[in-house]
Amino acid sequence: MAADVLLADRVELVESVDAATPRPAGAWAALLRRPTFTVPAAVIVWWVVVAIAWRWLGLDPFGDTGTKLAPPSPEHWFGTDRIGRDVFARVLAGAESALLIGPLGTFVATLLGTALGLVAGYRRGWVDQLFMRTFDVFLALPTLIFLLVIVGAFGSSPLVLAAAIGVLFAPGIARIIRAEVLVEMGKDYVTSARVQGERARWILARELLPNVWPQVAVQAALSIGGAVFVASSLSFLGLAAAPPSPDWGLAVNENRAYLQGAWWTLVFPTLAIASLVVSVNLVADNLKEVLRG
Amino acid sequence: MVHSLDPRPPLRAALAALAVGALALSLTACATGPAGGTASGAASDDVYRLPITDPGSEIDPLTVADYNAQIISGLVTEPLISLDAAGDLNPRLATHWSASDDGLTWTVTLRDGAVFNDDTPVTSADVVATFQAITAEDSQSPGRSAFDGILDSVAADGDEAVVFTLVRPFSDFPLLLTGTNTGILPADYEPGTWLDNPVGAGQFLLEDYTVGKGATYVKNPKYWNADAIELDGVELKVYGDTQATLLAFQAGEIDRIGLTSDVAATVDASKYDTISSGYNKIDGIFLDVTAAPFDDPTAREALAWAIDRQGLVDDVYQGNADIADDVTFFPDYEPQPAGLEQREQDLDKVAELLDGRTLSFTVTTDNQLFGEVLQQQLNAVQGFDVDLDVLTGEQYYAEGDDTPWLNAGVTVTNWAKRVPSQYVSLIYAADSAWNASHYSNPELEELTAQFDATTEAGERQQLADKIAEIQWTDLPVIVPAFSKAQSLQDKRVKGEFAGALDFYTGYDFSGISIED
Amino acid sequence: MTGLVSVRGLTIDHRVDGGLRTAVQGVDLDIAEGEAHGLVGESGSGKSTIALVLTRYLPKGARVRADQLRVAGRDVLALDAGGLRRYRRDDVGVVYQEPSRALNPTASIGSQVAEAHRLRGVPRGAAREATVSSLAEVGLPDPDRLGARYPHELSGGQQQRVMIAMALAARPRLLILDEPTTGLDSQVQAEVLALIARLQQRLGFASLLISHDLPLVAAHSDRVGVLEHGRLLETTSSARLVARPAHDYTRRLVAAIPAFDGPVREGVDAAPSPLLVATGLRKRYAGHVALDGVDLHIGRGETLGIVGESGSGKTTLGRVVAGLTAFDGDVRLDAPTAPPPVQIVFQSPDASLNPRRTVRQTLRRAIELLHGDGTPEELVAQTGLPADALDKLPHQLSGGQKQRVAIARAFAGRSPLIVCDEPTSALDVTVQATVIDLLIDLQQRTGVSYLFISHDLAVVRRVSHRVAVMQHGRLVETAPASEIFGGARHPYTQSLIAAARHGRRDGVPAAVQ
Amino acid sequence: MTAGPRLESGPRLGRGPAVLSVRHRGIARLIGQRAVQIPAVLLVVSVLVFWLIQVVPGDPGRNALGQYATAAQVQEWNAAHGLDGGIVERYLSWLGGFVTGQWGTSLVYGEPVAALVLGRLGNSVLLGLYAFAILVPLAIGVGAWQARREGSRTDRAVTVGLMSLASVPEFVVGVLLLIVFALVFPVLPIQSGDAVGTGFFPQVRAMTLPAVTLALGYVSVLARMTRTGVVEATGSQFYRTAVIKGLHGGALFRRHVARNALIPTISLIGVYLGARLGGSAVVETLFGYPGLGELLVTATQKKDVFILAAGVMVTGLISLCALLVTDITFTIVDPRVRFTEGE
Repeated sequence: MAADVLLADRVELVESVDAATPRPAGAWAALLRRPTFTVPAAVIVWWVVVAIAWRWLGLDPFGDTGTKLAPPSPEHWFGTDRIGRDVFARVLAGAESALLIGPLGTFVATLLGTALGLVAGYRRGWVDQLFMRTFDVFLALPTLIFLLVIVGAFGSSPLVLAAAIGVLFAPGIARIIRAEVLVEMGKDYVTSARVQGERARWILARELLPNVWPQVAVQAALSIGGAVFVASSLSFLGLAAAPPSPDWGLAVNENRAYLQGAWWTLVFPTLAIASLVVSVNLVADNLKEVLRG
Repeated sequence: MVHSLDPRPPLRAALAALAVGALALSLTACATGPAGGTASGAASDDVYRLPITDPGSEIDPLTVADYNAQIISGLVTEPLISLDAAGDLNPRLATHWSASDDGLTWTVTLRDGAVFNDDTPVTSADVVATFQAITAEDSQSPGRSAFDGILDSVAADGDEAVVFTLVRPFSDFPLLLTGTNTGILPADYEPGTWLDNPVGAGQFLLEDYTVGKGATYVKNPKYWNADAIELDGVELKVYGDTQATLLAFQAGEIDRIGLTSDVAATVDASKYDTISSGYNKIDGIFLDVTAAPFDDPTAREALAWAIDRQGLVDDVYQGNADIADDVTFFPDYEPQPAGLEQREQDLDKVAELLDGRTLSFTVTTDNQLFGEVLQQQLNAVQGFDVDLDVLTGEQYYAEGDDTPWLNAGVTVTNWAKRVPSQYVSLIYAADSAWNASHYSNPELEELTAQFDATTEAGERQQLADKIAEIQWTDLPVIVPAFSKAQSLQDKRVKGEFAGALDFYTGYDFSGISIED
Repeated sequence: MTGLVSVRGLTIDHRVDGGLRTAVQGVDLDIAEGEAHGLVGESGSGKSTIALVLTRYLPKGARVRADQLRVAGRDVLALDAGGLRRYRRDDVGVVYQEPSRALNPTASIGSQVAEAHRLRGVPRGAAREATVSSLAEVGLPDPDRLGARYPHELSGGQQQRVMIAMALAARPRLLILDEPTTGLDSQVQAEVLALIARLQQRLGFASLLISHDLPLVAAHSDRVGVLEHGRLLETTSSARLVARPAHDYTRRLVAAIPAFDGPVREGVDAAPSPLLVATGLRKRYAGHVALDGVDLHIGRGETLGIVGESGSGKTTLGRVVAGLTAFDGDVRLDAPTAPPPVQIVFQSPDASLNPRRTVRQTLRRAIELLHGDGTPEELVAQTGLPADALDKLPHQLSGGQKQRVAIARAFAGRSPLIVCDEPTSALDVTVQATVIDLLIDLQQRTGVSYLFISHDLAVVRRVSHRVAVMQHGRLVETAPASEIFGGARHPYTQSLIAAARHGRRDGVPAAVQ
Repeated sequence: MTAGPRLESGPRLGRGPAVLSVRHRGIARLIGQRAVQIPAVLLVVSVLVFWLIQVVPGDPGRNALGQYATAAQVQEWNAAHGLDGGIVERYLSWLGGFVTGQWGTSLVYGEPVAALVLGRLGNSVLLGLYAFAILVPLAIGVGAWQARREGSRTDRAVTVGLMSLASVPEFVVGVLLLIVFALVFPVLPIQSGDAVGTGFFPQVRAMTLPAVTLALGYVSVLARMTRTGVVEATGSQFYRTAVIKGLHGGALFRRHVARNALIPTISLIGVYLGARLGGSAVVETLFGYPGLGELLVTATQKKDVFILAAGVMVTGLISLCALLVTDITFTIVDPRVRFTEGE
C-alpha cells in the first residue's frame, strides 16, 4: 500500500490500473533521485570499499605511533588511543569486522526465517504451531543472556556469531514471511498450481518464494542494520572481536572511560557504527517503499 | 468492555501518560532542591567511601578469594600481623613473635585485652581454630595454599600464646600470617554464617551489606586500638563499570579511585591528592619450557631481551611500577640479589639469539592491556610474530586439566606480592599445581629451602644471588616489572594509610581522618 | 444556469514521475436540483476523479482547472477552509464503492453516523436519537442496537446502508454515489438502488451515480454522461442513450450488454454416461453449512450454470468438484485421475496468475503438469492472445488478456471439466462479452464441460445449457436454461431473475438489438 | 504483524449483545490457551538454560575460591553446593524446588535466590515502566508530528536523527546524559542504586537518567511505526469519508486516525515492554541500578545456574505475559480481531 498521503486533503487514486504490481525499471531510477537513498548508499559503498581496501592504504591499526592519547591532528586525523595506535587507521580497518558478522548473520537469519516462514505459512496446523511456540522460546530468553551463553559455549568465531545472530533474527523474519505467505496462499494462483497437481516443493520455491521475495529483501535489508548493531554490541560486551582487533564495537568498549578525557578514541568508532547502521536502515526504508510499491 | 457512541480513544490515555511523565520530571527537578546536592550523604559523618566492584562471591572470611569480597569481611576482622606500606611487619592481634633456634617452631604472643565485636575476648583457642580451619584437609580456604608444605600444626600455649610448628624452617613465616583469609575468627565460628553475624575483632562493624549495592560500616568502639581510628565509618560502593566509578569520583561520591590511564586522562589530578604505597603484584610472562618455541632457552632469552620494560611500565602501569629483572625479589625485600645485568630492550642481542628465526606464538591472558602492549612491542621487533588471545577471568582460570592459564604456551598471569621463596614453591617448583611453565629445577628448590631455613644475613644474600641467577638464566617466567598501587584521593581525606593502599596485607585505617 | 451543479471546462492533471498525465479533460457537467444524474465509463476513464473534485478532495499532485465549478451556489474551488468544511458538511454526501473500507473499522457505526449529526451542532443525546432514526431510515434492522456494532460485523449491503445513512444525515442537496453497488449481489444491489430512489423521492436531493455498469446507470438516472479517457463523449437522457447512442464508444458499450432475451443454448444430448455425477455433497465450515446435500451431474460438452447469491455455497461447490477441499458425499468423474482432470478459471486473473512468472513460464509448466501436447505458442494463438504476450508478466497485460492466459492454462492439457468461477465478474463489460465468446468457442472445439459459476444471470444465460440455482447450500432448482429463463418454477429463482431484470429496467434491454 | 491474533475479514452477521460475549469468550480462550502454552515454553527454556550453562566455561567452585585454591578444594566446594550429581538429576531436583517455591541458594552470593531475583526484578520492572512512561508518549507524539510533515525535510531529519540515536550504544548516550545532568549541572544523581527504597520522589529522580537512556533507544522504531500508522490511516478511505463528512482538527485525528494508527504500534510496544521489564544489563551497570539484567549477566558469567534459571523463568514469564496482554489489548482496541483455532 503506497503511503504517499498526508494529513492534507489527499487520496490514493483508486482507478490506477497497475497500482499493486511491481514496477522495477522506473523504480530504480526514482531511487537514484532520492538523496535519502543515494547518500546512505554512498556511505555503505565507502565502508565496503574501505573494509576490503584498507590493507593497501598503508594503514597500521596496531603499531605504536609513539604518542598516546594524542588529540586529532594533521598527523593523526582521529588522534591516537591509550597505547598509541592511530584511531583513523583503526576506524577504517574496523569496517572489515563490522561488515563481516552483521551481513553474515543477516544472511543466516534471512535464510532460516524465510524457510521457516514459508513452511509455517504453507503447512499451517501443527507445524505452524510448533514454529510459533519455538519462536516464543527465543522471545522468553533475554537476548543478552542468550548471546552470552552461546558465545560461552561455542566460542566467538564469526560463524558462531553469525549463527547466533541468525537464530535471534530469524523468528521475526519468519513471522513476517509467514504472514505474507498466508496472504499469498489466499490468492488463486496457488490454488491453480494445486489444481494442476503441483508438488508442495515447487509451490513453495517457484510460486510463493518469488512473490514474497520483495518482503524477504526488505526484511534482509532491515535486519542488516540491526545485525550490524548487535554485532558491535557483542564486541562491546567482549563477546565477539578479540583485542587487538580494530572492531568498532570493541573500540567503543575499550575506550568508554575516555569519553571525557580522550573523546576521539570513542567518538569516531561510535560515529562509524552509527553511520553504517543508519545508512543501512535508510537504504532499507527506501527499498521497502520501492519494492513494496 | 462497554460500547458507547463515543469510545475512549487510546490517544487520550497516551496524553494522560504524557502528562504524568511531564509531572514526574518536573517534580524530579524540584526535588533536587536548591543545594544541587553532589556529595550525597556522608557529609555529616566522617565516612571514607571506597569504590569496589561486585565481589560475585559469598562473603565468608575463611573462604573469600575475590579482592572485593576480602575487603568486605576484612574491615571487620583483624589479623595477627599486617604489613605496613614499607613492607615491614606491623603487630595487630599479635604483639610478639619469635622462632626457635632450629626455625621449626614459631611462637606468637597475643595482645592482651583484644575482644571480638561480640565482647568475647580473643584467645589463643580462637587463633588455633582459625588456622586449623584454613589449613584443614577439607578446607576450602584459598589461604591454605600459602601454608602447604610449610605449616605442620598449630597449638595453643596458654591463653595468650600460639605455637606454630613447621614442616621445614621458614624464615619469612610471619609474612604468611599477613596473608589471605588470616583474619581471626572465634573458635565457635560456623563457616558460611558470617553475614548473619559479622563477627571479628577489626576496626569496623558491618552495618549493612546489599548485593550489588555495597556495604556500610561504623567504627568498632571496642577495637583494641580504637583511639587511633578517627573515622566514623567506611562505605563500600559497588560500581559495575570504570566509567561509572570515574563519574562518581568526579561528582565527589567516592573518596578514591585507582589511577589508571583513563582516570589520568579524564580528571585534573592536581585537584586531588595522589597517594601511593608499596609494591603489590607482578604480572609474570609464563613460558612453557616443554613445548616449542620456548623449550629452547635462547628463544626465552631472546624474548626477555625483546621486551621494552620501561614501555610496559609507562603504558600498562602508568609509570607506577619499577622495571624488574625476571627475578621474584621485590625491591623492598631484603636481601636483594646482586650481580645480574638489568635486562632492557636490546635488539642486537635479540637478532643474535634468534639468528634469523622467527618466533610465532600466542599470548594468552585475561589482562587485555598488558597483552596488547606486549604484543604491540614484540610485533615491532624483527623475528616475532605474536598473536593475542584475551580471555575473561572465568575463561582464563577455568576449572579443569586444560585450564588456559596453566596450559597455554605463553600466559600472562598476575601474582600478588609474596616473599621470593614462596614464588619459587608456587610457580617454579616441579610439583606445584601452578607451575604454568612446567619448569623443573631441583637445584633451585634446594637453594630456596636453604634460603627459607636460614636467618643469617650473609648466607641469605649468597643464596638469594644464586636463586636469582637461576631465575634470570633459565627464564621460565619473565618478570618485567614490580607494580605499585597508586590512587587519586579526595582532598577532604587527611592522613596517611599505614598499610598498602589496596589492603592486600591487612586493613588499617588508623590515622585517616576526614576534614569537614 | 440555475442548476445545483454547474461545471465548465474541468481539467485535472496528475503529476506522475515528473510529467503530467491528464485524467480529466474539459468536462462540463450540469445537475439540476433533485435530478438523478449518471456518469458511465470504464476503469481509468476519470469518473471517480470527477466525483472527488466535486468535494474538493484533491489527489496529491493533482492540478485542477475549471472555468466554473459551482455546487449549491458555492464556488467550490474558491472556498476557504471553514467554507469548505461547511460545504462538505451541509451540501454534499458521498457513498463509495467499498463500504468496508470507507467505514472506520475501529469505530462503532453508531458513533460514525452520530458524528455527522454532531457536526451540525446537534447535542449528544439528540444525536443519538437522530442516529437511530437515520439507521431506521435506510431500512436497517434493529437500529437501536445496531449502532453499537462495528462495520465488520455487518454484511456489505448493510454497510452500504450505513454509508447512505451517514451521507444523508446532514440532508445534503447532492448525493454522490461512486460505484455504490459494485461487489454486492444483484439482489442486494437492487435493494440498495431502490432505497436510494425512494429516499431521493422523499428528500428531493440530486444524485450523481457513477458506475461502469451502463444498464445500471441508465436504469437509475434521468440523464447519463459517457466518459472515455477523461473526456465526456455525450450527455443525454438515459432512454435515448441506450436506444440511440450517438457516439461510437457508447454504441460499443451498449452492444456489450449481455442480452437477457436472446436465444439460450440448446441442451446437449443427455449422454448415457455423464462426465460427472455428484451425490449428497455436504460441507461445513466452523459451524456454518456451505453445502447441504447437493446432487448434480454434468454431461460431456455441457455447461452447467450455477447461480445464487454470495454465501449460497456456489464457490464451495466449485472447490469440491475441483477436489480442493474435503467434503462428505460422493463425486464420480468418468475420467482418468492422472493428469488432474478438473481445472479452474478464477474470477480475478490478477490473483490467479503468479505475478512473478511470465506467460510462457506459466503455460509451459501447465502443459508439463497436465501432460498437454501443445506448446505455449499454440495455446496463446488458440485463446486469441497476441504472440508477444508470451514473454510478458501478468501486470503488463490488460485484464481481458490476463483472463485469456488463465483460460489458456486451463486448456493446457485435455482436462474434460473446467470450473469457471465468476470468470467475467472482474472485467469491463466490453471485455466480458469477448471472454464469454472465447469460452463458448473453446467448448465447441474441444468438447470440454463447464461448471459455470456466476452471480450474473445474464452471463449464465448466455453460456449455460442447464442452470442450477443455489440457496443456503442447496440446489433449489436445476433445469435447462430455456426453462429457467423462460419461466422458473421456484419462487427464489423468480426473485433472482426479477432482480436481474430490474437492474436493467425492463425497457432498456429490449432496445438492444 | 508480530504475534497478533489473525485478522479475519469478511462480514459477519452478529446477534446484538451476543457479539460482545463472543469477544469475551475469545479473550477467555486466549488466556486459557496461553495458560497451557506459557508453562510449556518456559519448561523448554529452563531445559535449554540448564543444558547450555553446562557448556559455558568456568566453574562455580573455582569462581568462589579463586585461582589459588587447589582442584581438590574446588571439587569439595562443588560437592558441598550440590553440583556433583548428573545433569538430569540436578535439573529435576531444581525443577521440583522451583515449582514448590524453593529456588535454592545462589552459588555466587550464597544468598537465597528467590529474594535476590524477585527483589532485583521489582527494581527492573519499576525502571522499565518508567522508561515506557517516557517512551510511549514521546514516540507517539514524534511519530504523529512526523506524519503531519511526511516527506518534508524536517520529517527526514527527525528520522535520521532518531535512527542515529538508536544506533549509538546505550552507555554512550547514558554517559553523555550523566555528564550533562549529573556532573556539569548536578541535578540528578550519578548512581541510581542509592535511592532505591528511599521513597517515591527520590527514587523517581534517581531513575530518571537510566529511564531516559533506555527510552531513547526505542524512540526511533516506535516513532517510525506510529508515523507509518498515521500516514496509512490518513490515506485510508475511511479518513476520506470523515473529511468529506466535514470533520476536522482534533476530532478527526482522535476518532479516525489515532486508534487505527496505533494498532500496529501496540504489538511492538508489548514485545519491547516484555523484554525491558526483565532489565537491561548495560544501563543498570552504568547507573549502578540494582536490576535483574545485571544480576543475570553476572550469573551467566559465573555459571550461577540457580539465579540464571530463576531469572530467565521470571523474565520469560513477563515477556510472554506482556505478549498475552498485548494480544488482549489488540482485541479491545481493534474490534476486527477474532480468534481462530490455535492462535
